Parts: sequence; C-alpha cells; structure tokens
Amino acid sequence: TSAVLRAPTTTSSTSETSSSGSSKKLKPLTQEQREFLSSALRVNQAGELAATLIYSAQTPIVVRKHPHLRPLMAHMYDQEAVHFSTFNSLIHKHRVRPTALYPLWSVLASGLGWSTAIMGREAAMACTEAVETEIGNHYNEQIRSILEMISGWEAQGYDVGGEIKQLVDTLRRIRDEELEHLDHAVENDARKAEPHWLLTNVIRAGCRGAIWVSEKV
Amino acid sequence: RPASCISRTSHFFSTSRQLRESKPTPTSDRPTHFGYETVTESVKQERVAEVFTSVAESYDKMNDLMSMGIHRLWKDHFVSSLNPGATNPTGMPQRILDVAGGTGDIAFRMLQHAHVNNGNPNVHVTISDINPAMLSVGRQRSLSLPASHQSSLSFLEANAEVLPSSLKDNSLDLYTVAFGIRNFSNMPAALREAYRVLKPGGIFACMEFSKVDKYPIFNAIYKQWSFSAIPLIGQLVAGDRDSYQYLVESIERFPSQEDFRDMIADAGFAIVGKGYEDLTGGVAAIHKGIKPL
Amino acid sequence: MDAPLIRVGHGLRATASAPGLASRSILGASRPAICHPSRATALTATAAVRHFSALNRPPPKYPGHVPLTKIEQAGMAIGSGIMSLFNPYRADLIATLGEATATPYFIYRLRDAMLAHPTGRRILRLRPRISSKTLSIPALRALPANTVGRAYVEWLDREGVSPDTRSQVKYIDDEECAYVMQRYRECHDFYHALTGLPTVREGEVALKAFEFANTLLPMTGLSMLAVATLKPAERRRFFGVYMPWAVKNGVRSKDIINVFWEEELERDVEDLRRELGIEQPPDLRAIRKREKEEKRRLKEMRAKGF
Amino acid sequence: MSSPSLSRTAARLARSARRPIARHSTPTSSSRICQKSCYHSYDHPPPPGPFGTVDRSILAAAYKHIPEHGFSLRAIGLGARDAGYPDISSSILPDGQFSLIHYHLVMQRERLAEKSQELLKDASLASVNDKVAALTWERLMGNRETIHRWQEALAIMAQPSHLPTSLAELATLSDDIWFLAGDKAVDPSWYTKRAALSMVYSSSELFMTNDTSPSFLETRKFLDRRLEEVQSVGGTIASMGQWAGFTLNAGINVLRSKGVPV
Amino acid sequence: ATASSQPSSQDIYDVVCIGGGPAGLSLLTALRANPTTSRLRVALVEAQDLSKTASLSLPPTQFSNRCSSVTPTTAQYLNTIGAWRHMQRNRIQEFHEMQVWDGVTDARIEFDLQPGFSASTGNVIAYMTENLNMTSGLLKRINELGGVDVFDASRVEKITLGEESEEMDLREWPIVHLQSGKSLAARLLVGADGANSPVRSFARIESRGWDYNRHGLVATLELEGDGWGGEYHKTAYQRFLPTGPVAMLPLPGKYATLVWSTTPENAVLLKKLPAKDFIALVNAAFRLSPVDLAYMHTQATGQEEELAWRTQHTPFDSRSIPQLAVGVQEGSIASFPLKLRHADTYIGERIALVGDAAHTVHPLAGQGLNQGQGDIQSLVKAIEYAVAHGQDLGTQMSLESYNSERYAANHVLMGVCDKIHKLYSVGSGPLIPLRSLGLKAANALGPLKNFFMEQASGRGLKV
Amino acid sequence: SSSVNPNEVSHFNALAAEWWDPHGSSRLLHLMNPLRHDFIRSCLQSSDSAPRVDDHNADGTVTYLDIGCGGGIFAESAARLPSTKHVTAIDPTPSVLSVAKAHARKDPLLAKKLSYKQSSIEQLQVPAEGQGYDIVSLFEVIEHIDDPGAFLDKVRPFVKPGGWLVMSTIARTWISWLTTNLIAEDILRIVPPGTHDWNKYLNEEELRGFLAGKGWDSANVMGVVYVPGLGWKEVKGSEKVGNYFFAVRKV
Repeated sequence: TSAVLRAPTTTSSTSETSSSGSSKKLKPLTQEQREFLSSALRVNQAGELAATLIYSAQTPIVVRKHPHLRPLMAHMYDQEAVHFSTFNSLIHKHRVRPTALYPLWSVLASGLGWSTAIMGREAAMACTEAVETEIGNHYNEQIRSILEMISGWEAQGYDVGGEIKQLVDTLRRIRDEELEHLDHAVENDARKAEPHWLLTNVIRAGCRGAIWVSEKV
Repeated sequence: RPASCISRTSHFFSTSRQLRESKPTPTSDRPTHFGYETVTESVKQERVAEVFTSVAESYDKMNDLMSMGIHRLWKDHFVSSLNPGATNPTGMPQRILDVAGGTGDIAFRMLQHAHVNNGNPNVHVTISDINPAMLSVGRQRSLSLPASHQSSLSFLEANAEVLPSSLKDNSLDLYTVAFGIRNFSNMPAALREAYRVLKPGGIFACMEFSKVDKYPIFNAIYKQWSFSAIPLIGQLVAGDRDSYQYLVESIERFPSQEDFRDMIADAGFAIVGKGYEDLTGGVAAIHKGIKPL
Repeated sequence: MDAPLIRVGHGLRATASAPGLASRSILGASRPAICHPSRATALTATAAVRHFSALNRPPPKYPGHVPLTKIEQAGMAIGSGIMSLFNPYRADLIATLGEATATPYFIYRLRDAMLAHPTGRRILRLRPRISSKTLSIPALRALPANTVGRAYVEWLDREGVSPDTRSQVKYIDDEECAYVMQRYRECHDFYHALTGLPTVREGEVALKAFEFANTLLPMTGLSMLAVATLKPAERRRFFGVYMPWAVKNGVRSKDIINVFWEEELERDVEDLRRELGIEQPPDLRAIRKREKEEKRRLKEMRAKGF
Repeated sequence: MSSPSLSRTAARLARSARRPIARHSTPTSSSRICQKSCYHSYDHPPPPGPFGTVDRSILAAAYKHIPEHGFSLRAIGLGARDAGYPDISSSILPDGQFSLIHYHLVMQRERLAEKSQELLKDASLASVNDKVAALTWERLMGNRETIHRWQEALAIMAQPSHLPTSLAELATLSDDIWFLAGDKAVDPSWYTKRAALSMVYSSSELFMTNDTSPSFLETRKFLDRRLEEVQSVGGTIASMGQWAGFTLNAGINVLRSKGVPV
Repeated sequence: ATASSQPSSQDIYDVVCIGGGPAGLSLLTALRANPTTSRLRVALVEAQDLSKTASLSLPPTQFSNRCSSVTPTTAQYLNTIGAWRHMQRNRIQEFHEMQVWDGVTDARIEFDLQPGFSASTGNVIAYMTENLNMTSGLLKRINELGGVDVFDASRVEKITLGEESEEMDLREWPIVHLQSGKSLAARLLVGADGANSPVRSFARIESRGWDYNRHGLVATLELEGDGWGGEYHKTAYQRFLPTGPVAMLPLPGKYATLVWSTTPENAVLLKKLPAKDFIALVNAAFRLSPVDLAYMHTQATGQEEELAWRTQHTPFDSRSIPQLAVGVQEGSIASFPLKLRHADTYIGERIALVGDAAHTVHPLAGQGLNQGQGDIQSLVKAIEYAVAHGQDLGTQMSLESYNSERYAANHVLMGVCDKIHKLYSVGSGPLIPLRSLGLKAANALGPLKNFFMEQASGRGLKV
Repeated sequence: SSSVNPNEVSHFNALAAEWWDPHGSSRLLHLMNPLRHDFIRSCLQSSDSAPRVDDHNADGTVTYLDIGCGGGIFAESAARLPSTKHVTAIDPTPSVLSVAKAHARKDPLLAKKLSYKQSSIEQLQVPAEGQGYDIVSLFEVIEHIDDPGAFLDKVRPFVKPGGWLVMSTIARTWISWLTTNLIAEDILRIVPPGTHDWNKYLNEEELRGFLAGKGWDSANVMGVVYVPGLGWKEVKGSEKVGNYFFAVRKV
C-alpha cells in the first residue's frame, strides 16, 4: 500500500502506540476492516449520487404539476446534495476508489426519477419512500458493523481513532435525515400510488442489488 | 537443470519410523492424531512406521500416479528457489540437512544444483530419516550418483523431534523437510530443533500438502479425487488401501497455510512476505522461515 | 504615418442627417437617393490578377518581376523540372523550378515562419543581401578556425564558388515572398558550410533533403529525385545514412531561414549547430576520399599482379 | 431485515479485530498488498508495508549493487552478504529477482511521497497538472542510476506471475501522484486520470531506458508532450460530453416549453 | 430586517420587475403604454440610482463603450411603446451594409441593403445605440406615462413566499424584501436582473452552459473619416480571427465602437497598452495576417511601427475594411468574459425571466439585446391576453405562451452563434478552405443571404 | 324537486382536487375560458344597447350571475375584468365550491368583486321585476340538467331586461360522441371519464325550441373545436357537430 501522507508516525508496523503524542493506543486496521470501510464509503457515495439525481430528475415534473411541493423537493434535494459532498470529501480524504459504475448509476437513477415522476406525484413519493427505506436499513447495518469493530477494539483495551467515531456520527446524522425524507414521502401520500406494493418492492430490490454490486465494483 | 532428474525415482513423502523402541521422546504419552483417530505419540510413531515400511517399495510409482507427475516439478521448483551453493565469492562451504528425505529426492537435486549449476563442490547434504527402510532405499539409489556428489552426501537415522547431538547448534545453513513434517507426531518440537541447529540467517524450508480453500470449485474436485481415487489406486498398485487412506487423512488434518506459518513464527523464525507460496492452487505449499541474526 | 495620441473631444460634425423618424420608413433615416460613387462593389484587388492575360501584363511589382498567368506558371514548372533532370548542372533551370513551384502555399508558409520569429522579422525588414560586395571575403579569412565565417570562406575556396553566382528571382508575384526566395538562395552556401556537405552531387542531394525537411519548399523535394542519378554505393549510403539524418534533423531543428548569417559570422560553428539543434552528419568528403584511395590502392595491387 | 452479506462482514470484522497482532517482526496475519486503493486511516498506524525488517535490510543492501549487476540474484546475494546474512538467506525472498524490482518500485514511491512536501512548495507549480508533471518527473529521476538495467526488470515484471503486482504498483503510484498533486475528483475522471497517467509514466520510463541525451532532456520533452496530449484529449472529451449533456437537456426543455408533458 | 409581518394591502403589486436594464425598463414601458395592461399596479426595483442615468447626457464627441445593435424589429417595438422618440436620435447610428470576412482566407460575405430591398422595412440592417441612450429614453417615457412605483438605489435583501392570513392566501406569491425594509407582494415577479439572477435562484431554475475562455473587449474609437460610404451609408465590419471575431460598428460622425472577442491574455495586454499602440493593434486586427497579429500580441510596445511596416507588404482592399482608427476615447477600453448560459425554463409559478437572466449568448451576432427585447414583446403579449380575458397573469397557464414562443427561438440562435464561434476558432487544417467555400457560396446565393438578413434583423420566421 | 342529480355531485367531488391543476384534467376548460369572454364581447357589441365590456370608462358596471360555476374558472376571470361590478357564482356541489372559495382567497383582487353561494337555481332569491343581472352564464351546465326547458324558464327572471343569457354546450351528434366520450374520456383521458352523458347533449335547434316565444331575441351562436397543441379554435358551422356557445338577449 502506499505511504500515507500524514503525521510522521513510525512506519514500522509493530508500533503499538501511535507516536502522535496522545496516550491513545491504536491498533492498525486489519485488511478486512480496511476493505469494509472502503466498500462502505464507496457504496454510500454511489447511493447519495443516485439520491441527488433521482430528486433532480423528479423535481421539474412534479413541481410543474404541483407548485406547492417546490419547497419540500428543494429541501430534500439540498440535504441529499450535502450528503453527497460529505461522502465525496470522505472518499477523497481516505483515498478510497469511487465506484467504477458511476455513469451506470447516474443513468439508472435519472431514469428511475424521471419515470416515477411521469407516473404521477404519488408514484414519485412511493419511489422516495422505497429508496429511503432501503438506504436507511443500509446505514443502520453499517453503523452496527462499525460499532462492533469499535467494541472489539475496546474489548482488547485499544482506543478508537477519532475519525472512526466521526464517521459513525456522520452516518447516524445522515440516516436520520434520510428517514425524515421517508416520513415526508409518506405524508405526501406515497401509499396512494396505484401498484404501491409492486412499485416499492421492485425499487427496493433494485436498490439492494445496486448496493451489493457497488460494494464489490 | 539436469533433464535426467525426471527419470529418477522420486520420493513422494517420507516418514520417520522409530525402529528402536528405546529412548521414547519425553512427550511420548501426549495425545496426537493418527489420521482421524486420536492416539498417544508413541503409538502414532509405531503406526506411522508400519505404514511407511509397507509403502517404501512401491513408493515412487505411487507418487507419480497420485500427482500425475506434478510432484517432480514441485521438487525442482523447491530446490531452485532455495538455490543452494550460490555464494559470494563462489565455492564457499554450505551444510544442508534434508530431514525425512529417506529416498534422497530432494538431497540429490540439491547436490546437482549446487555442484553443477552453481559450480560449488563443497556443499554437504545430510539426509536424515527416522525410517531405516526409506534410508536404505536412499543409500541404494545414491550409489548411481557421480562420485563427487556421493562424497558430499551422508545419511543419518534420527528423529526430527530430537536431533542427535552430532548436529551442533547454529551449524547448518539450510534445513529442508519435504512432505515429511505432516507425519511428525510433535511438529513444534521439530521446529524448535530446526531453529536450534540452524545458524543465524539460516533458512528453514518445508514443502507440504496444504489447503485449497482459495479456489472452492477446484477444492471440491481435489477432495473428491483424494478421498476416493487415491485409496483405490493404493489398493490396486500397492495392495495397501488403509496406508493410503491414512496418507490422505493426514493431509486433511494438516494445519492451513496461515496456521502453519504462525507455528513457524512461534518457533522463533522470521517470516518474509506472506511466508508461504502456494503450488498448483494450494495442493502443496512451500513455507520458508529465516533464523534472525 | 503617426497616429495621434488620444483624440478626445474632437468636434463631432453636427450630423443633420437624421431628421428624427421620417414617416416613410419609420425608423430608417431617409437617405439621399444618389448612389455612392465610392462604393465600388467591383471585385477586391487580390482577384484582379486573374483578368490579365499574356498580352496586357500588369506592371512588375519589383525590379525584375515578370508576372505570369497560372498556365504559364504551370508550364514553367513542368518544363524546368524535366530539363533540370536531364542536365542537373543548369543552375538557372533549378532556380526557375523553385520559383514556379513555390507559389500556391509553400513560399507563404516559409514567409509566415519567418514572420513568427523575431530575427526572421528583422531579416524581412532589413532585407540584407549576401554577395561579395556585402561580405568582405579577405576579412572572413582572418577569422579564427572554427567560426561560421571562416568555415564559409574555406568552403567557398574549396568549391571554387563565389557568392555572386545566385540568379535574381523573377516569377514570384508577392514582393516579400520574392525576397524570401532570394534570401534562401543566397544562404544555400551557408547551409553547406553549416552541415559540411560537399557540392558533389551526393552532398548536394543530402543537403536538399535536409532543406526540404526544414523549409518544405517543393523545389528541394523535387531535386531529391536526382538521387536516381547517383551511383549504387552512393545511393545506398544516402538512404542508409544521410536521408535519416536529414529528415530527423531537418524536422526537429529550428527554421534555418531565420538565421541572420551576417551577424553569426564570428560565432563558433559547433555552438550555432547546437543552438539550431542540428547534429553534424558524418564527413562525406573524408569518406569519399578514403574510398577513392582504397579503389586506387586496389587498382595498384591488381596492377602489380597480386 | 439486514442484508446477509453485511452481517457476515460484521462477524468477520469482529473476529479479525480480536486476533492479537502477530509476534516478532513479521507483518500481521494478512499483509496481502491491498490491490485496490483501500481506506487510508489518519489515526490508526498504517498497515505494514509489503516488506518486513529482514527482507527490507537485505534488499536495501542489494539496491546498491543494481547499477553493476542489474536486478539479478547476484545483486541480492551481495546485498545479503553486506547485510551480514549468510549467502543462503537470500533465497528467503518469496519472488527472487522480482522482490528486488518490487522493492525498487515501493522504495521510489515512498521516497516520492516524502519528497513531495517541499517539491510542491515552489509557487511556480500553480495548477494540479503542473504538480503532476513535476511529481512524475521526480519519480522518473528516481530511476536515474538503474535506468540502464531497467529493460531486464521490465522483462521480469512482464512474467504472468509478477504482472499483477507490477500493475498494482503502477496504479498505486499513479494514485499517489494525483493525490499528492491535490486532485479532488471522485467521479469517473478519477479512473481516466489515473489510467492516463499510468500510461504516460510507463511510456516515459520506457523512452528513458534508451535516452542518451544529457540529463535526460529528451525524456523531459517526451513527458511534457505526452502530458499535454492527455490534457488536450481529456479537454476535448470533456467539452464534447458537456455539449452533449447541454443539448440533450435543452431538447427536453424545448419539448417542455412546447407543452409536451416530458 | 423587517418583521415578516403580513404585507399590508397597498404593497400588493400585479407586476414587480427586478432589474432596471433595457429589458426591465422596456417591459414596464410596454405595460404602461398598452391600454389593456395600463391599469396594472407595477413596480421596478433597481440597485443603481436611476434618476442619474435618466438625466445623464454625454457630449456628442463621447460615447459610452457599452453599445448594442438594435434590429429594425426591436426599434419598431420601441417606437410603438413610445420610447424611441425620447432617445437622442443624433446618438443613434443606423448602418446599411455589413462586411463579414474570414481572417485566414479573406473569404467574404457582404450584406448590402440597396434601396431596392423591400421598402416596407427600410434599408437599415440595424441601429447602433448606447445602452445608456436606450435606458434614459425608456426612463423618460416611463416618467411621462407615470404609474410605476420605482424603488431605485435599493438592493433586494431576500425573496420569500408569502403567508396565509384570514382574508387572503399569499402562500404562492413571491414577496420581495428590500433593504429599506419595504416588502412587495408580486402577482408576477419578473427577473430582469442579469446573468446570475437572484430571481432565478429563488425559483430554483437551473442555468446551464459553459464559458468560452474568451473575453469581449469594447472601446470607443475615432476613425479618420465618416466611413467609405460617407455619412448616409455606414457599414459594420466583422473579421473572424482564430482568437475570435473583431467587429467595428459605426457610431454617429467619425466615431465607431469596437467589439473584439479575444483570448483573456490578449485582452489583458490590450488593456495595458498605451493608446497609440492600442490603436495600431486595432488597425492591424482588420488588416494584417493572423501570424503578424500573433507576433504583435507578444510585443510590449512598438506595435505602431510594426503595423506601418507590415501594411506595406500585406495586400488588402482598403475600401472593404474599416477606415484607420486615429483615436480612442479615454477610459473606454473594458472587457467582459464571454459565456453561453440558458435557463431550463423562463417561467415558474408567478415567476418570469427575461433578458440576460434567462440566456447569455456570444456577442458575434450582436443579438444579445434584441433577444431580450424579443422576450419582452412576447411576455407583454401574454400578459395582455391574460388581462383581457380575466386570467391571473401570474399563473403558469397565462405565461405558457411566452415560454413556448421564446425558448426554442433563443435556443436555436444561441446554437448557431456557438457553432459559428467554434467553426471560426480553428486556426489551421482542412476546415479552413471548407468554411471559406461555404461563406463564398452563401455570399453568391441571394435567397440564402436574404434568409440570414431576415434572421439577423429579427423579421425572420419564428421557430 | 331539486334539479340536482345526486351522482353528478359525487363525480364533481373527486374532480375538485384537480380543478386548478394547470396540467390536470380540467385543462380543456381553462383553455376554453378566454373564448367565453370573446363570445360575450362579440354578443354585447352586436347589440349596442348594453354597456361595452372592454370600454375603459365603463368601469365596474356589469353584474354577472354564473350558474354551475364549478371551481370558479369563469367566475374568477369575469371578476377580474375591469368592467365587472360584481359576480355572483352558485353551484350545488359543496366540495367544488369550497375549492373555488379556497382558490379565490389566493387573489386579493377578487375579495370584493366575487361571492360564492352553495345553492341551486330554485333556492336562489328571485330579484324584483326590472332588476336582475346584466349577464347570466350557464357554461357546460345545461347538458347536465334533466329538464332543460323548465330550467331555462326558472333562469329567465334573473336576467335584467336587455341583459344576456349566455351558455355553452355540446351538440348531440355521433362526431361529438366520438370526440368527447370515446377519445377525450376513454382513450386520451384528458377529460375524466363519466363527466359527460351523451344523451343529455342538446342540439342548437332544441335550445332554440326551448327559448322560442319566451321573450328572448337576437340569438348568437359560435362553434368551437379543440385542436391538441393549438387549443380551442372558432370554426364556423361546427356548432352542428361539437361544442358551441349560444346566447340570447332578454327583451
């Protein structure tokens, strides 16, 4: 792996304590942990990219028929844009490889957003509901895995790196905002979309597939 | 590399059998496994001895059949990767011990490589084995070697777990064991012994059957082959099904590459890189350790 | 013609021309009906040449200029091309070939290459001429050994050539391009000095190849065809050694047309070569001399009956 | 309803977190080089490099013999001797000659990472592309002493068993250079930039192997030409993509303006 | 800041126009001048102090460097809304001929309206006028008409949506909060507030496009004479150089305005040059070959002398290029970056975008202002139809016709200008003879040329 | 008995939510609305006695009664005209009226000039003799009434002498069936299914029949056709086949 550009701690691997002065004792990340964190960040970036593109594809069509929805769609889009930039900076900072299927996800997300918007306001809201539930679950699992990692370290008496704690807090904050979008969608009668169960299940299956693929690629 | 080595019979796996019942090893009553049975160490040594005495004669035929001749390539690669006899300046003396190398496959290749390829005559190889039958086959086969090789070759009947005092501490350059360690009853002891006799910077090299976990499909096929075909061939060719049944079971019981590497590390050796090298997807693996300076 | 400084507040002639919105064409200011004499919609000047014919030629643009119609130009090019093949020593024929083929694009490209380079522009502005009058040959002889001037003078003596033998450019219409062709012609001898290639036909062809790669003038390209008239050994040497050298150096080096030779006379030849990015080719003269001696020795030995 | 794949990862993670660090100077349990660019932590100590203390000392000593003996076993043997090891110990290196080449690549990359700090300080390097050019040139200059031996090394690297590691090393180098130069793109251009730089670097290195010009002037010109080409091609593709996106969007807008419920 | 109190009734306007540029002012003038819409309550919000611009008058020898070419259609419209007669007619210069030629190959196209051209539209290609002249004319007309609440010298603090109260529900109405604390509720909020328009961002309408990496350099020049055609037959000139087109547009008397689209580096150099070198470079731009120009752009000074020398050796027909510039008006040299931007749509709920807020185009066809005025014409027509038929003029139903009529037309014009710019920014290669062939063919074919003429003067067919 | 048909009311409730959606199902009505004003203007111009609608000085003089105003599309537009003094709009359907009221509050201008009442024509208080509304509008209503003749008689007292009764309906021909029922409602779905009942369509001469001899004169007719993409266009003689406006003046 490449030399990491950071405080000049000793490069030898056995050093138990990171000599960055603090008394904290940090354990080097194992290979599985590093791969898990990379794929987690990659998946989240792809997910947030899809979310922003879905909203930007839906907004003009939905807002044209229902002008009163403009503030809500704008609010949801702004939050997703913030999430997307957060994960972009995290991916850059931790030098993780972004998903190779970036263009594919963009096309699919825009297509999904546009087609659900064309099918009407309720279908668009149902699509939001499906996507947000899937993303919500996904974040929960990621948070659980990282917490387990943290508990593993604490069990062995190691401290936990500040960035990992920050990551968990960011994931929690973002998850809550996603679930808030879910409630907005349900308020705006997402449940009234005609083939509601068909629409939501197809979208959720699609999301799960996309998540699984972008974990690998 | 001499083309001739392919024709010479090769020694697929050797074992050491404790002929003399005297001088049981200190841990002789410790439980160990013999194939899928759990027995005491001393009982295991007798049972192993019986297996190999019966197998010794048809040993080479069996090797070729069971591995379709690949084991010859493994052994060539094993010796060339160790590159015995390559010294700066050339011709510096090197002492090599080939443990459980009864029929002399590895030893003869070492001599060939050192004397001919690297042109270094004063490389001495000692073949040690616990099983006199295998040793006698080895002695008998060494007669056909050129004189210079024979002069720098010696045979030693010893139990790898308790090497005789004739092998002083920190005296050997290279300690090799090919397809033998699997049958040792107390591997950690053998490893500590190896650590004792090797000089600082000396190399411990072991080639053994191993796990094929990395390629699940190939693994399934390989399991099928080893558990059904090999005992059958054993019956047909060597007329001795249960010995080969044991051999196959002992392969299964042998620790995985990572675990065995950790055992080597526990014995005090320093590991470089991954510490092992898979051959044919992991059917066999070469483990190397170096005694720190 | 000096343009005045900022002219501010200059009296604007009261234009009574726009009496507000004339009724007829509401917004258009009514314009006196007379058609403007000055408004010549005739063809622009550059296209005028096509209308002249062999009988009424337009006035020459510079002394010695003979304006040609397109057909005459083509005839000149083909004729001189063929004739010069038969008799390569007719220098005037090669000159006319150069002028006739240069016009459509190539001479303009060369001139633009000069215009894009500061020294090139200075040359075009000062219009220096190289002749025995402008260069004092004895002074050059006094120069140190490896200077440009000394090499040029030595080369003139060795070849027995004088700078005045260059013919006047006649058939290029654009006056500035005519000078560019003249300049190229007069510097040709300096290129010999710079590259050390002898005026023997083989050396000449090699230099033409180098010039073609550097200036892209079609005449230099066409005269490379004279390689057919070389002996097989020379031809092999040309294609093996000198052609690759010429192409590599010609393309990679700076434009040799932009060298102000008159100012470079005192300069060290090797230093100038490095600046222009030209590598010295193998010394053709020495090779040929050695070959001749060998042939001669061989003949002597055969003669002595060995 | 947790997706199965994730819960399995969680279990595996927990297990690997509990496993004690391996003893002695050996790298931890799996030091398989993380081929894909993986998570770089700023708090946790970095994962162990591909070389432990033993092989690093042997290879470091062997590095001085490369100009004379090339990337050969002989050089490694001499290096082992200099490092105080008996001659046999050079066979501990898993990939033989390739270990030395691999060491050369890793060491040069680490040297570049350290040197990049003050290299990028001078103000003349304004844009990211200038920084990339400077870093790539610095890395090429790292080959100065060993360049006349590099063609043999290339042959060894091309062997099927070593090719993946060499390509991974090239990719990591390219990623390093773009990161150090401060390129923040994390969209598809992340891939095109790194692929382009890898090609430019390897072609420049190849050109350098038979460049006899003083202080490798020709290589520098070659490198600048290649980088400029990559920039112009990238620029054209980007502007064509931008134009296509704009036109498609404008088409939809025109349809919407005409009342088509798109 | 103001308490977000419910705006009292007198603050409710039918049309609130933000931005007092030519587009905004002509919208209000048109609304006030049109009998149907004259009863609407309209308001204008402008950051600058408009009273100053209304009264500003330059001496006849000085011209502002921000000029625009006004097509006869636009002029006709300005006349119908009564602003034309308030503009200083002696500072407006019409031109009857246009010379456009390729700087690399001198292929040329001439637009020359002989008196024989359809009499109804007069033989004027376009009118060159200062933006200042136009805005002051419009302001005078507005003051004459009265009835417009002008809030000038006041910046828009923020735009929000209104609230619901017992007697009225303004939740879909945009409320403009001024820094002075006043807040205006707009039945229709018109954004005429320039390229990065706050109204457009309030309506969350995306504006897409790209930057041209070129700067438009403008200056007021004094020529040696009234132009080859004399006072009554002025000609506009445009030469396409690899770095971008350079145009000389006639102004009354001996004056002319220069619009030179060139690379940012050249623009910086031009602005730094002393006056006589600047004039030399301008004259060179119309006369010398691109190679000479490129060289002269590298010189820090001495362009004048270089021009003198090169004009002797560069063949050109002085009749078909502008006369020599002899002076440049002090401080009139300025440059602005060129870009192409187009909003996704011109209308939102109670929102309408006009002029630069909706689209920014390359100046090579001089259509920036005319596009804006065309928008105004179409928007006023839509508002008039809505008022005449009792529709709420702020709803998208009423504004649809405006968007439908103008969006495609503007998009086509921007596409053409963009393609022409890209076609002519190629310096070498096979494209050059091809485009020159095309230009000569267009010049030779009368009907094709007339088609271009029609489009340029805004009378052409509607998309 | 009330002239209101119960299942017609439920249909309109569903429709109410979409009434003011610019791209909703009542887009066609929104597009037809301007033509109604043009028709009224042409009627008033034909008889010079009544006040001119678009005359500037005739501010605030004309009174309107819109019967069956639905969401208030015509009522709001009439109220906004400068020449209108007051508009009274009645509709039996409660929910669509609430939509109309809610929408009217969005425009402060309408507060004084527009008032909605939920009632049918029968419950409305008949104005005194000689009083009444200048213009009584009956747009797309008559074809939903079971007994149009009686209904028109009830409407008559509300018209001021010299005032106008203006209505629009659809001719009962196979072409109108094809366009309004089959294409518009079932296939293109640009009009919600169940809006129109073809049998209740009225032809022009039937209307003339109902009004003949009841003190009405100078009947005006205007046929209109909806062209997708271009909106409603006046087509001479198309009153025989499709939608048409019909107006009469009270003597």
